[in-house]
Amino acid sequence: MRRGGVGDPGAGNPTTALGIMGLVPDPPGEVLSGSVLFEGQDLLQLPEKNMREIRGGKISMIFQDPMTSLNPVMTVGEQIAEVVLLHSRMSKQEARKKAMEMLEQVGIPGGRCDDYPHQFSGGMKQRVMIAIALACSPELLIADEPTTALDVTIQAQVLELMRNLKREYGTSLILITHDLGVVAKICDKVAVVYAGEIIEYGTLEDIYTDKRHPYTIGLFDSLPDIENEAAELKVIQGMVPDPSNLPEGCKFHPRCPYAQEGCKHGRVEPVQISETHMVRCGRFRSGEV
Amino acid sequence: MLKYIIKRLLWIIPVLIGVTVIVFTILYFSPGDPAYLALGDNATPEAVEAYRVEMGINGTYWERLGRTLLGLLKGDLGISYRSRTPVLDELIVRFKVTFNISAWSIILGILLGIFFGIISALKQNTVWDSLATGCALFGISMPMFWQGLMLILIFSVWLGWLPASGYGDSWKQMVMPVIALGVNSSATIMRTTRSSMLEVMRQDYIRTAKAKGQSYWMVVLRHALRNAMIPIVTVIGLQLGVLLAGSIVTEAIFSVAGVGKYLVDSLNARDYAAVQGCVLLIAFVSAILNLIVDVIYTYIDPRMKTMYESAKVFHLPKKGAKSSV
Amino acid sequence: MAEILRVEELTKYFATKKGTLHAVDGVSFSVEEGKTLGIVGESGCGKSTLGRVILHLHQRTGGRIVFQGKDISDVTPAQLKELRKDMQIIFQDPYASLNPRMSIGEIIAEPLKIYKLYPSKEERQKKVREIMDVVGLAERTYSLYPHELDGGRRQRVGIARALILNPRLIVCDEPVSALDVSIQAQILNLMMELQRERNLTYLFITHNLSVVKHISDDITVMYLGQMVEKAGASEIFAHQYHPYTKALISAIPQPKYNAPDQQIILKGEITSPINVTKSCRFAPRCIYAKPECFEREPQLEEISKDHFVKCHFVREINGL
Amino acid sequence: MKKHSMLSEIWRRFRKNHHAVVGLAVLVLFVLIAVFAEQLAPFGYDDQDASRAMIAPCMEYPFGTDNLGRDVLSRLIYGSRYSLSIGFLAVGISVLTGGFLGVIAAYYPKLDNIIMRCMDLFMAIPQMLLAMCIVTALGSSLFNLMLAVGLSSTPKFARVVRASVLATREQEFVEAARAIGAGNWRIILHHILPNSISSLIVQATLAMAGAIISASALSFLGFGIQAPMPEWGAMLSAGRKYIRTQAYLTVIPGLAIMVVVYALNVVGDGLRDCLDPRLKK
Repeated sequence: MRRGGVGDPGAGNPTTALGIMGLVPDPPGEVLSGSVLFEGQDLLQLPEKNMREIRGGKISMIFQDPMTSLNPVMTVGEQIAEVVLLHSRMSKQEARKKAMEMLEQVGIPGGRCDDYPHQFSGGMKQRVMIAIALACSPELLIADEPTTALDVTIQAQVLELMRNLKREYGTSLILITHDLGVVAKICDKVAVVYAGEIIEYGTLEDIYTDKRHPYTIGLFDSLPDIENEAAELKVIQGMVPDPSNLPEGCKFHPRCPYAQEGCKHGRVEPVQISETHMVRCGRFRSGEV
Repeated sequence: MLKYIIKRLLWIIPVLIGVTVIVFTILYFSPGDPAYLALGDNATPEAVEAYRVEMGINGTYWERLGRTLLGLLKGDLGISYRSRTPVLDELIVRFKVTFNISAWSIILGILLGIFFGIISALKQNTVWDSLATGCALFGISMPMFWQGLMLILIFSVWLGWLPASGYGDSWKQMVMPVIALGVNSSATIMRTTRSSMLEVMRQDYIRTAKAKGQSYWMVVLRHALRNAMIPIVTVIGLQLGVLLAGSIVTEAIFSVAGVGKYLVDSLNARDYAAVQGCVLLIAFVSAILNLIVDVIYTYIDPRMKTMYESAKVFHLPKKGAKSSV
Repeated sequence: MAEILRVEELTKYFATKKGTLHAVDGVSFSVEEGKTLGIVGESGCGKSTLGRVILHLHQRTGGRIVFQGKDISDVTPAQLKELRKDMQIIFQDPYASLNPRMSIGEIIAEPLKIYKLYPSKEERQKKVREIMDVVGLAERTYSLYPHELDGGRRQRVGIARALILNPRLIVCDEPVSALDVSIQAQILNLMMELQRERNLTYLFITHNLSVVKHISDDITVMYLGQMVEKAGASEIFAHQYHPYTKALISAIPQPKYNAPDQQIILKGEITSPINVTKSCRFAPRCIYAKPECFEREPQLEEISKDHFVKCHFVREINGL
Repeated sequence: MKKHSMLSEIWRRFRKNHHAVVGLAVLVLFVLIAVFAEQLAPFGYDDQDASRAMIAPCMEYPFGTDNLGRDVLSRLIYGSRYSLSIGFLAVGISVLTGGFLGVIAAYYPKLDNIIMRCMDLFMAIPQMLLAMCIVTALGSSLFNLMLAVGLSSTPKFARVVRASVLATREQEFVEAARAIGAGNWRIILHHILPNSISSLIVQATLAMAGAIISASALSFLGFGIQAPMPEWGAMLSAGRKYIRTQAYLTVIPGLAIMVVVYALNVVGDGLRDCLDPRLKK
């Protein structure tokens, strides 16, 4: 299963990912309530020690900025071998061999195992991150804007690589991005996040051909279309809200063209509009649309 | 790498020449004539001239400067006006003392500084942190000479545990000078360690290490500490110079016959050859120590190695030369 | 329509430790007044340097720049100052391009002070408020500082600063790539509106192909300091002839369900044009590369009307 | 009004740091003491009276009297003038000379190498040593001491300023200023200096602490201010002989130095925290 989380930066999706991994910086952040079920286990209830076994072993992560996500004073080989040693019974030599294998897998000559991160380009570093993430054949891979910092042609290479490896390793993927194009290329299901809430969730087809939430619609409309000419781009009015000062009621109502009095108060519950498609918008609850 | 070290060693030569010129010039224009100081005000002009020739301080500024530099190239630091013995011999004896004390001090400083720095950073905003940072602030605010006197007051005058002065008769004589010098450095090293650790712990690669499932202490030791060491090593390098200068004060307080005390006495006696020798020795030792620190750098930070191998020797690596592209 | 800017064989080399970096190497084009030329390329292709060389923010190494019919390749400092009234720039990073120690009003008014255009403070303030209104900045932001504004508003400040001298040409260096998707559209609309109202000419530098298509009349694709393809905006999206352009356009992920997957995945990495040899610079990554490509540098060739391509085998590859 | 809001913003952040505020209050207190020394001191700084020599601290002489019967409190009060003025003026000298050389080096690449290599030479001599040599050459007086301490840290400031100017010069807003036709001096004065000044202020505050310590150390070693001037380091040095019997003669002047230096360090740290652009959001 592949799921894409879409939303403007600050919409809260990277924090969700860190929450799953139990990596929310504390202080200032703390997960207040809720549960994260992974293979039937609630990760939030799991003691730190067990959580460590899951991290990097069963669930691993790729971060947005490959430039800063690798330790500058360790060779890439050491950094891949580290995760292998942590989650398997391999010896150091075996781990090193595995590290070289992983490098080859992501398209880097294994001989570069003893090089340091600063000797690689951005795209290569992201490949190394992927090698680290996949080294223990995890069941779930969380990728947080994995290609945002890369050039288009390099992005295409990395996405292709991720897609192939995912198939090969049978890994589920949660992809967090603001790029609707990347989602369309790689995901099966999509959750659109706004101000910390999933406001629309469904299959790729649901979201791309039958979008319902005004924010989702606005998001698609504000993209310049490569195939059609439009004189003026449609815009979502206003700004992304400050996460520490969210509006009451529907979080989107100050920017929503359809906002009514009822949107300003109370919690908006999600509405299931088809078997696979969920929307969190007051207009669907009242059966207006 | 070897090429880089050789280049740096060669660079020490012009530095020493430059330092000689600076110190020589400053001292040349100092008031007080060493010849009259040595022979008394009533000395005959002939005796003064003879003394000057003997000490090599006759002639014009340029002649004397030339002679000093030539001597330097031959490894001759001149003759002490007071004792009429070669300055170099005097210095070698005394340098051993100073080196001994300084070495113990920096070891003390590094151990205390790094240990408390790490504790303080990891326990940020706790009582331990406030306590450690508070102590460090006191440490850097205490004048070293006062600290030395307070040690004497407490440990010799009141408690009578340690001798107040001297060197070489017992290890007890070393304790207070080492503490006086070391505590000061440890305060500076502690502050740097703390801020560097805090900075490093915020980095993305620490998050990566945690995401691998690495335990907290392994993340700290394997990933954070080595990165945090980069600025710490710089500060330790700077502290070595500070320490050599600090020995001037401590040696004066504890009556240790080291380079520092020799320098102060020589300055007071207008024994300029000896002063010049001391300054040169200290500059030379600092340069060598800095080189060692820079070499250690490349082991900690592989980026530096790449830079050294391609960079021109005069480029100061620590400042991170920014290209204009 | 009158030509406002022409650039001939413009080059800019930087001396680096590793050798000479050919940041811009023999670029020629011309732009007509009131039009937008999009300059597209990936990091290190020299597109930002090109913009800065035209504005004399970098000294050029060779070539000619003709602006409003005058050769401005070599100018005295005084001439340059006059010239800058007519040529302005909008920067990529609205956080870094505004002095954090100056208020919005001061930032926008600075050009007026430098050119002593409105000596009285009242007039100057009036002018600043006028331009703030034009770019959609609220009155109250006048005395705020940059860090008190969000990215979109800061970029409006950057635009206001560029517009206040009434320039003819504006170099836009990735003006929307640091902004959120929903804010991007607001700024692009503003820029297009301003262009229509004031007959501005834009040199729009970006790596984002969908943005550039939206705003440009003509598009130039650059690779490692050289132009590899140049054509009208719709033409280039309809027919790409250069293998790099093909890959670049196919690499844009389409935000569409079941978009046909015909991506060309390039091999290798983007390098930097240091110590270049006489060859096609794209050859090491090109799927069609032949030995000849490594030996001889191709020339820019007009394949169809106003459509230029720099490739030895453009006809073979495209079956022309 | 606009500059005001910037300062008030800094003050608002500074105020949150209670240590720093206390440090600032202590500094202000010492400045007031120095200014009103004549009014505050119960005795003159050189009122010798053999009949009251070596009186331990008591009600009448809160800090006791020294071997010549001079009131230590009064001497401390007058002494604050020396320490503070040395700290302030010595750093002033190094900021001006170092700042000038640093800006020139950063802005004129041709001079950069020459200036910075010279600074390297001076840096090769430990600061304290250099200051001692300079004082020896010039002769010991208050002004010469300031000059020696100030000049000996010129290279450090030249480096700090150069690095900071170079870093600021690379920023896009400086390029933006050039694009609107601003000249070199306008860029330096309006764009670069205001943005590198904060690190300079922090450095200067911390350097002031260092200068006070260096100056008192020089006096302590006999290279600085001479008797009967009540410089704190010199007082300490004079009291040292009596450490076994009249410890207060060494403890008290040392404490005074430490309090001032501590306050400067705390204020410097506080300033760094509130001027740090990384904290700006």
